[in-house]
Amino acid sequence: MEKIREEIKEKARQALASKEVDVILAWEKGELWYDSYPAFFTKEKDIDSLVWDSFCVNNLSKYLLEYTMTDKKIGVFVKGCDALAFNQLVQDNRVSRDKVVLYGLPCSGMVDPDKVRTKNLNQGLTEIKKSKDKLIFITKDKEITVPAHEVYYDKCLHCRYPNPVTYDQLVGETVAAEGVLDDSVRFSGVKELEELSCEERFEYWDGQFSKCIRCFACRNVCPACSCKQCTFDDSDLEVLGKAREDSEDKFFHLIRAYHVAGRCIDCGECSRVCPQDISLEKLNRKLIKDINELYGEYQAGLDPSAKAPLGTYKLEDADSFTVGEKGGKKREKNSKR
Amino acid sequence: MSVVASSTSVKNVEEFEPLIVAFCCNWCSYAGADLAGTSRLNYPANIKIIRVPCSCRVNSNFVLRAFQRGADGVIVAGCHPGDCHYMTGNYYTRRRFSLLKNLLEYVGIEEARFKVDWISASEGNKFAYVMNDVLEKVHKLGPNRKLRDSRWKR
Amino acid sequence: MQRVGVFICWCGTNISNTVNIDEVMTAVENMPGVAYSKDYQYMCSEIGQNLVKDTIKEHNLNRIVVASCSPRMHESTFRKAAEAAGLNPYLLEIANIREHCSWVHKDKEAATQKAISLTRAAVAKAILNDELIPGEVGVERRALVIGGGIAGIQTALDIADAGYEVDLVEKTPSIGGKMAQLDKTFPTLDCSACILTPKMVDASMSSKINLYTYSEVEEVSGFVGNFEVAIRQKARSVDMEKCTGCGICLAKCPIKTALSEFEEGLSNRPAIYTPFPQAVPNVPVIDRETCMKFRTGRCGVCEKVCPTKAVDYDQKDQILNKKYGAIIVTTGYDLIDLDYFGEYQYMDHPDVITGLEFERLVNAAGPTGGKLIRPSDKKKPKKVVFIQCVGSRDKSDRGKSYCSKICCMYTAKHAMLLKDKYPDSEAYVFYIDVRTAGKGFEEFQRRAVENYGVNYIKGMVGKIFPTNNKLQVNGVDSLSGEILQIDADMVVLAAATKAKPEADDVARMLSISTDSDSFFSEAHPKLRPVETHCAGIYLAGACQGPKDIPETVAQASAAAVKAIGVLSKSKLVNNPCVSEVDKSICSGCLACADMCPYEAISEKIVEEKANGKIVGRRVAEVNETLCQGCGGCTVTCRPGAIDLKGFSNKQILAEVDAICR
Amino acid sequence: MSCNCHDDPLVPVIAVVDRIREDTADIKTFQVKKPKEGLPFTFKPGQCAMLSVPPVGEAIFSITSSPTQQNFLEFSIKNVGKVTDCLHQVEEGTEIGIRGPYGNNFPVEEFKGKDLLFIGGGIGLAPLRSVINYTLDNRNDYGKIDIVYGARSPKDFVHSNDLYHNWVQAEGTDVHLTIDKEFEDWKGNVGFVPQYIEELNFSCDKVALVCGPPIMIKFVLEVLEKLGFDQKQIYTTLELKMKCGIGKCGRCNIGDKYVCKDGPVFRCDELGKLPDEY
Amino acid sequence: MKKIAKDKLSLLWKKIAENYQLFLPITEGKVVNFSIWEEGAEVDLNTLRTVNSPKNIIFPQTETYLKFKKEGKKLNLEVVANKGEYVVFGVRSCDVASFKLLDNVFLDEPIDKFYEESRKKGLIISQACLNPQETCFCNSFGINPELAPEGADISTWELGDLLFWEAQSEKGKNLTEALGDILEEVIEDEQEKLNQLKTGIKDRLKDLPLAQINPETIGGDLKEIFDSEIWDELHRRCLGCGMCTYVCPTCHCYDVKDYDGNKGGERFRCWDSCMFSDFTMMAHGNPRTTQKERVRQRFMHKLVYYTNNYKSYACVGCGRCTEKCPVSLDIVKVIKKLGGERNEL
Repeated sequence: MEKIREEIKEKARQALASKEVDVILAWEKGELWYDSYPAFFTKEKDIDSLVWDSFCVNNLSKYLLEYTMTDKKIGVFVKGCDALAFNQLVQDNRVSRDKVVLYGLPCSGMVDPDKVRTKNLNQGLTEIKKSKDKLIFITKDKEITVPAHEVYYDKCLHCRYPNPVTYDQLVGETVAAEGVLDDSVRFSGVKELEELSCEERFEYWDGQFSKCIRCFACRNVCPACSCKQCTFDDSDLEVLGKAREDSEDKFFHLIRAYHVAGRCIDCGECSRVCPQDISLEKLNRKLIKDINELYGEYQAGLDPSAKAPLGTYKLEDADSFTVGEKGGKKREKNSKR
Repeated sequence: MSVVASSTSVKNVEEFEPLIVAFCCNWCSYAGADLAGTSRLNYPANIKIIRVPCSCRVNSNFVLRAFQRGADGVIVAGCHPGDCHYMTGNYYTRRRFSLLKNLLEYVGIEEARFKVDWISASEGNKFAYVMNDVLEKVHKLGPNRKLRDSRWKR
Repeated sequence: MQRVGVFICWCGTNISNTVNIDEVMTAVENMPGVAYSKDYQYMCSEIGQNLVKDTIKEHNLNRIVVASCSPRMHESTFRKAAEAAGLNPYLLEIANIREHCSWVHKDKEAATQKAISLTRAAVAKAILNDELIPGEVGVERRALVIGGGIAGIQTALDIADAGYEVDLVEKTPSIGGKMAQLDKTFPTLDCSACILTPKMVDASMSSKINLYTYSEVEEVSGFVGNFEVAIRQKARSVDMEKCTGCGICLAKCPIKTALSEFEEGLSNRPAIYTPFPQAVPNVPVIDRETCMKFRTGRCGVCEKVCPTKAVDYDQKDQILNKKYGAIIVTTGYDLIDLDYFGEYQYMDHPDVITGLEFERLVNAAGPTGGKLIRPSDKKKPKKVVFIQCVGSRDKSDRGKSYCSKICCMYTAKHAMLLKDKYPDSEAYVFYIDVRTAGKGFEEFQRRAVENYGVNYIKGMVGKIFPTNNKLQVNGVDSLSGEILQIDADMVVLAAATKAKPEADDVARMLSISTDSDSFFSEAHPKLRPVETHCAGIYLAGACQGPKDIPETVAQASAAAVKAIGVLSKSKLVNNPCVSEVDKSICSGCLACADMCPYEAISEKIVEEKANGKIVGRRVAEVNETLCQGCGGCTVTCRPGAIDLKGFSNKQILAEVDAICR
Repeated sequence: MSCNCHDDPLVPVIAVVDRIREDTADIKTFQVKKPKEGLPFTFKPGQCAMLSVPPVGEAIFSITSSPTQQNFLEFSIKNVGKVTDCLHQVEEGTEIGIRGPYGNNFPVEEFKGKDLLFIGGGIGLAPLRSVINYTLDNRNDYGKIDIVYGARSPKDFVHSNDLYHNWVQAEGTDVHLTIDKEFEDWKGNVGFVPQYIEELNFSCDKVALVCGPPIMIKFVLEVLEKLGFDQKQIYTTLELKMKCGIGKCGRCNIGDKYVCKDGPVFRCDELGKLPDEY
Repeated sequence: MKKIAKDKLSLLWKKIAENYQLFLPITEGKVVNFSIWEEGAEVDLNTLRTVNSPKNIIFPQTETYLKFKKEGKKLNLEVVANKGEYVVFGVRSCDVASFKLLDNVFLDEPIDKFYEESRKKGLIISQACLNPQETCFCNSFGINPELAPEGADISTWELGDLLFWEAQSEKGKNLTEALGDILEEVIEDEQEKLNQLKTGIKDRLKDLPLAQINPETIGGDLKEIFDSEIWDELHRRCLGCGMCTYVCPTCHCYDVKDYDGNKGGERFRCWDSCMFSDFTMMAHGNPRTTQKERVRQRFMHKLVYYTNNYKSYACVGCGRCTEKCPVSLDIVKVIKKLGGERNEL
C-alpha cells in the first residue's frame, strides 16, 4: 500500500500538471489513525497530503454529481466498489463518462476502526502496515500482527469486485477476491430472516427501524441515491412526515430500499455509515436476491448500458402474487419489442 | 377458561371491520368492478376502490400510505399481462409489485394484506371473488397494527 | 378558493334503496371544501343536468362531484354539463356509488358509510383538480381493415364510399373469407358466391381501396388518428402487375397433390394456385413449401409457361410502413378442432364431415362439381345424420361454453339442400335446442321439418360406430327416452366456432383486449358494440363473437361509420390527462423515457445558472400529443418530478387519506 | 407537579377571522380578533404574529394594522405557499390560531418630530402600513410624511383604499404611486420604485422605512445613499424562514441575529455588520 | 458522599424506577443509547459515549405539544403536557454540560415552557469518565470529566467494585435520602482513593491526541470568519446528511409540523438539521442554496454566533461528530482550520 501510495501521488501530480484533469478526487489524512477522508485536489503542491491507506473507505464517485453542471474534467480514484458506483451513476445518466478520468485501485479491503478498537489495537497506535493478508499495528514499543480479515469491514469480507470493473488507468496490481464469494454466504442473512415466522420478522425489523434517527446518512452516502431532489425532501407532497414515528420510520426505510432496488450495487456504505447500526444491507440484499431469483442474475453497476431490472420487463416474467398461473391467463409467445 | 377466551376472541373478530383499499386500473379492473355491479354480484362494503388509469400508475408510496392510514389490506388490480390498454404498463406493475410484495412480507407484514391480481373487464365474477377472498383473509388476520401510523385512530 | 358542489344521484331506487341518501347528504355538508350539495332522483336526466348547470352558476361552484353511477357511464355527460356552465370539464369528479356500492352491497348501513367515504375521496380529489386543456393532433385520413372476409370487405366499401382511403389486409391469397366457401345462405337460400363476388369485385375496383392480400399486419404503434403500422406483404412469387390470371401455370404445375385450403382439404390443388376461381385478386401464389422449384431447385415450369413472365422466384417479403387514422379488425373465426371428439369418428372416418365441408360438397364449384357424394366411396348418401352443438354449449375443456349461433340455421339449410338433391334421402338432426331467433329463421326451420320432412331429434349422439360401409349412430331421443341407432351414410358435424388462434397476438399488438374465449372485447356490450377500449380501433364480424352474415354486415357498416367519424375530423383532441415534468426537480435520468410505451418522453436541455454561468442541464420532456396518460413514468420517477395530470400523486394520496379517514 | 405549558410561547390562542378583503388576485387582508376580548395582544408597529391553520401549519406575518386600532389585528397575506393557500381558502367566521407578537418594532418613539419617507413595493406595504397608520393617528408627533409605493400594475396595489383615499386625504402626507409597466387608464408614474425615488429627489433629512422584494430594497438603498441618506436613517424589515418566532428553532438567523426575535426591523448600518446571507 | 457496590446496582435501578422513569445507557445490538430501563435490560456503564446524546430525553426528537380538532369553522386546541418525572443515570460530564447550553437557548426569554417542564422533571446523575477516548476533547471546552459537573443533581464515580455517589443539588439530596439503605456512607480511605482516581483521569486527558484543540485560537470578527476561504474547501466532502446534528448534544434546531389525523390532528416539534438542503427553504427562495453555506452555518453557529449570544461555545467536545461523521467533517477540523497554525497538534 505504501508503495502504491507514492504511485498514486505521482499519477495525481502528473494529471494535474499535464492538465489532463482539473481536479483530483482522492483521500487525505486527518488527526487520528483511522481518519482518512475525501479530498479534492486542484493544485499539484497539495498532492503531498494525498493518502492511500486501509481507511480510504469513502466512495468518491458520488462527489461527481457536484460537477454535473461544470465543464471541468475530473480525475477520480476508484476502488472495486466505487467503480460499480461510478457505472451506476453513468447508467442513471447522472454522470457523463467522458468528463471523468478513472484511476482504478485494486483493494482487498478496508479496516473497520470499531473492530480495531474492540481488539484494543488502537492504544498508542502510531502506524499500520499491510503485509499480504496481514496487518501490523505498530505502537511505540510493540508490533502486533493481525490477519486482515479480522479487522476488515464486514462489507469487505465477501467483496466480489475487489478490482475496479471500469477504469482508464489502473494503479497497482489486481488482487484476488478474498473470502467466500458464494451467494449463499452473501444472502445468508436474508435467508435466515426469511425462514423466521412473519411475527419474528416483524419484531426484528420493527426493532431495527425504530432505532432510526432519520439522519439520512444512508441515503446521502448511497451512490444509487442520486436524485436532484429526494422524494423524502418534497415538502409539497410530504410523503414522509418529519415525526419520529414507527410507521414513518418504516415508510422511509422501505421506500429507500425500494428506490434503489435493481440499482443498489451492494457496496454496504449505508450500513457502514448508519450511526444506529441498522441492518440496511439485509434490506437491500433481499431485493437483490429477489431480483436475481425472479428476473435473472443482475449486478448493478457492472454494465452502464444495461437496463435496470425495474426499468424493463419480459413477457414471460414470473411474479410473486398470482399463485399457480405464472404470467397470467394466456400463453405469451412472441415479444412485441 | 378456554371457552371464555375463544368466545371473546370471536366477538373481537366480529367487531373488526377491515378497511381495504383497492387500486383498480380504469380499463380492466375498474370495469370488472363495474361489471360485478351490473351483474349484482356481492362483495363486502369494506372494499373501497380508487381509480387509476393503469396499474402501472400505482406507486409503492400509495400502497404504504394506505397502510399508514389504517387500511387493513391493499389491492392493486390491473389488466392481465398482455392485455394492458397501454400495451406494456402492467408488465412493469408485475415487476414492481412482485418486489414490493416480497419486501413487505420480509419485514413481517402478513402476506394476505397486500394483493395484486389481474382482473379483466369481463371478469366481474373474478373481481367479486378476489375481493371476498382478500377480505376473508384479512379478517382472519385482524387489524393492521404494524404499518398504521399511531396517530391515525381506528 | 375551492367551492365544491356535490350532487348525489338516487338513480331512481338503484342507489337510494341501498344507500341512505339523507345520511350521505348530511355527511357531505361537513366535508371540507364543500360549498353546496344537492340530491336528485336522476342526475343524468335533463332536469338533473340542468340542476348541476344552474347550481354551478348560482352558487359560484368551481369544483363538482357527482356521486352516481360509474364514471365509465356518465363522466362525459357531467363533464359536458360542467362545461356548459362555464366550468372546465376536468374540474369534475365522479363518486361511483352505484356499480361499486349500491349494486354490490346489501347492508344499507355499510353501503351508506361506503358511499360517504367514496364521496369524500372524490371531494378530496376534486379540490386538487386543475383545469386541463386538451391538446390537438392531426388525423391521418386513411383506414386500415384487418381481415378480408365479408366483414372487412363491407367495412372497406363503406369507408371508401364515404370518400376515404382504405387499406384492406388479408392473410390468404384472396379476399372473400368464410363466406366465399359457403354454398347457399340461410334463410333465403340464395347463392353465397352470387352475392359476395360482386362485393369482392367492387372492393378490388374501388379507387379508394388498396388490397393487400397474402399480407399480415406485423406491428402497430401510435394512437387514434395516427396509427403507425407495419404490414408484411408475403412473397407471392408472382408479379401482381404482370399476371393476367390466365391460369396456364396452374394447369401446368407438376405438383397436384397439395390439399386445397379453400376446399377444406376435400380436393387437391397445384403448388402454384389461386384459392378458388373467383379469387380477388385473380393472381396465383406459389406455395413454397410444396413447390418443387423451391424444394429441390429443379422444375421452373410455371416460369417457363407464363406468357407475361410474371413468375418471380426471387420475390421477397416486403414490409410496408403506413399511417392510419383508424383501424377496423375483422379477422373472423375458425371452427374448433375436432381431435377431442373421438366418439364422432371425424378424424378416422372420411364420411364424417363438418358443416363447412358439407358446404363445399354441395357447391357446384366444389370438389365434386356439386354432386353430393360420400368422400369415401363417391356414392350418394341416402341417410344423413346431422349433429348439432359439437363443441358448442359444452362446458368441458374440449368445447366452448357459448352458443355458436349459426349452426341451427345452417344445419336446417344443409338438411334442406340434401333433400333438394336427393328427395328420397333421409335426414336426421340431433339437437339440444333449436334456436331460431332471427328474421325468417323460425319459418325456415319449420320448412325443413314440415315441408322437407327432416327428422329433428332432441338429444345427443353418444357414439358413432363405423360398420360395413355405414356409420352406426347411437343416440338418445331425450323426449321419448328411446335409444336410437341410425345406420347413416354420412354424418355432418356442426362444429363450434371459435376465435382465430392468433387473436390474442393480434390483440396484444393492437393493445385491445380479448375475452376469456379470445374473442375481441367491445368497449361496452350494449352501448359500444363495435368500439374497443382503444380509441380508433373498431371491431366487426365473428372476431368479436359468433354471428351470422347479416349481423356481420350490419356490424361492419357500423364500424365503418365509427371509423369515418374519426377520419372526417381534421383534428382530434387529446386526452389532457398526460404526464408533465417538473423540470426543477428532474434529475434527467430519463428512466421515464425508457419505459414510456409511446416514446412520448425525450431529453431536453434546459439552461440554468450555476456558479455564475449559464449551463445546460438535461431534463425529461413529455410530448403531450404522444402521451396516452398511463402514468407508468410517474412511478419510475423516484423523486416524483414527473406527474400525471388528472391522477397526480397528490390527488391519489388525498383519495387514500379520505377513504381511510 | 402542575404544568404551565399552556403559557408556552409556542401555544397559539384561538382567534376568529372576522372579515376578509380581497386586495389583489393573490393578496387578501384578514381582520383577526379574539372571539370575546377583541385584540389578541398589544403590539408595536413592525411586529409580527404567527397564524395557525391546522392541520396545515403555521406561518409568521407582519401585522399590518396599527396598534392604535384597538379592536382587531390585520394581516395582508399573499398566497405563496401551503399555509397562505390554506388561509386564502378560509371564510369569514373561521377560527384560527394566533400567537405573538414577535420580533422588534420600528422605533416610532425615536421617529418623533422627524419627516418620514415610506418606501414600499408589492406586499411589502403590509408592515409599513402599521407604522403609517400609527403615525397618522399620532399626526402631531411627526413631520412630513411621504409614501412611495409601487407594484406591477394598479391591480396589484394592496390597501388601495388607504392609497387612494385615507392617506391622500391625511394632513401633510403625500402618496406617490408607481407601476412597473404601462397599464390601461393609468395616469400616474410608470417605472420601478428606485428610479421613481431618484426622480422624486427627496431631501435626505428624513427617516426612510423600506420594505419590498429583496431586489427592490437593494436598489432603493443605493438610491437613498446617492440622495445623501445615512445608513442610520434607513430602516427595513426582513423576512426569512421562521418557524418558532421566538429565536430558538434556529433557521432565521443572519449571523448571530434572529430575524424573528432581533428583527424583523433592522437599521441599515446594523444590517451592514451582518453576513450577507439573506 | 455515598457508595454502592456495583453488583447491587440493579437494586438501585429497581428502587429508582419505582417512582421515576429511569434512563440508562442500554445496549441494543452494537449500539449503546439511553433508554428506559426495564428489568433485564442490558445496562452498559463502560461505554463512554452513547451514540445518541441524552439530549433526546430532555428535548425529544419528536414532541407533540398541541392537539387540535376542526369542526366546521370551529377550532379546538388542547395543550399536551406529556412528561412524568424521570432520572437519567450515567450522563458524562460533556453531556451534562450540553444541558446548560440548551438551557441558555430554551430558558432564555421567552421561556420554552415545554423544555422548562422537562428540565424540572428530570434528575441528572452524572458518571465520571475513567478512561477518556482518543476522540474526546471536552477539556478544550473547560470540561473536567473527573469532577462533579455543574448541572448534575448527583455525581458518581466508579472505583473497582464500587460506585461513589454524591448529591449535588436539592433534588439530588432528596433522591439520595429516599434511596435510604441502598447507599452506604463512604469511608475516609475510599475518599482518598477517589481523589487519586480523579488525578489519574486528569493526567490521562493531557495525553489525548485532541487535547490541544483550542477554540480560543479562532481569531477575527464574525464577518471575517464568515467570509473566510476555508469554507470553500471544507464543505466539499460534506454529504449533507444530518447525522452530526442529530448525534450532537448541543444542536437544537427544530421544526414545527402539523399532522392531519382522522380524529383530529396534532402539532409537534421535531429536530431539524441545518445540514439539510430544505432547512431554510421558503416559497420564494432559499438563502442557503449550497452545502458550503449550510456547513458554514453549522460551525459558525457553534463557534461564533452562539458564543456572541451566550458567551460560551456550543460544543462540549464529546467527540460524537469526530467518531460518527462518515466523511470526518468534524468540529475539530474546523477549529483547526479557523485557528490556523496556532492550532497545529
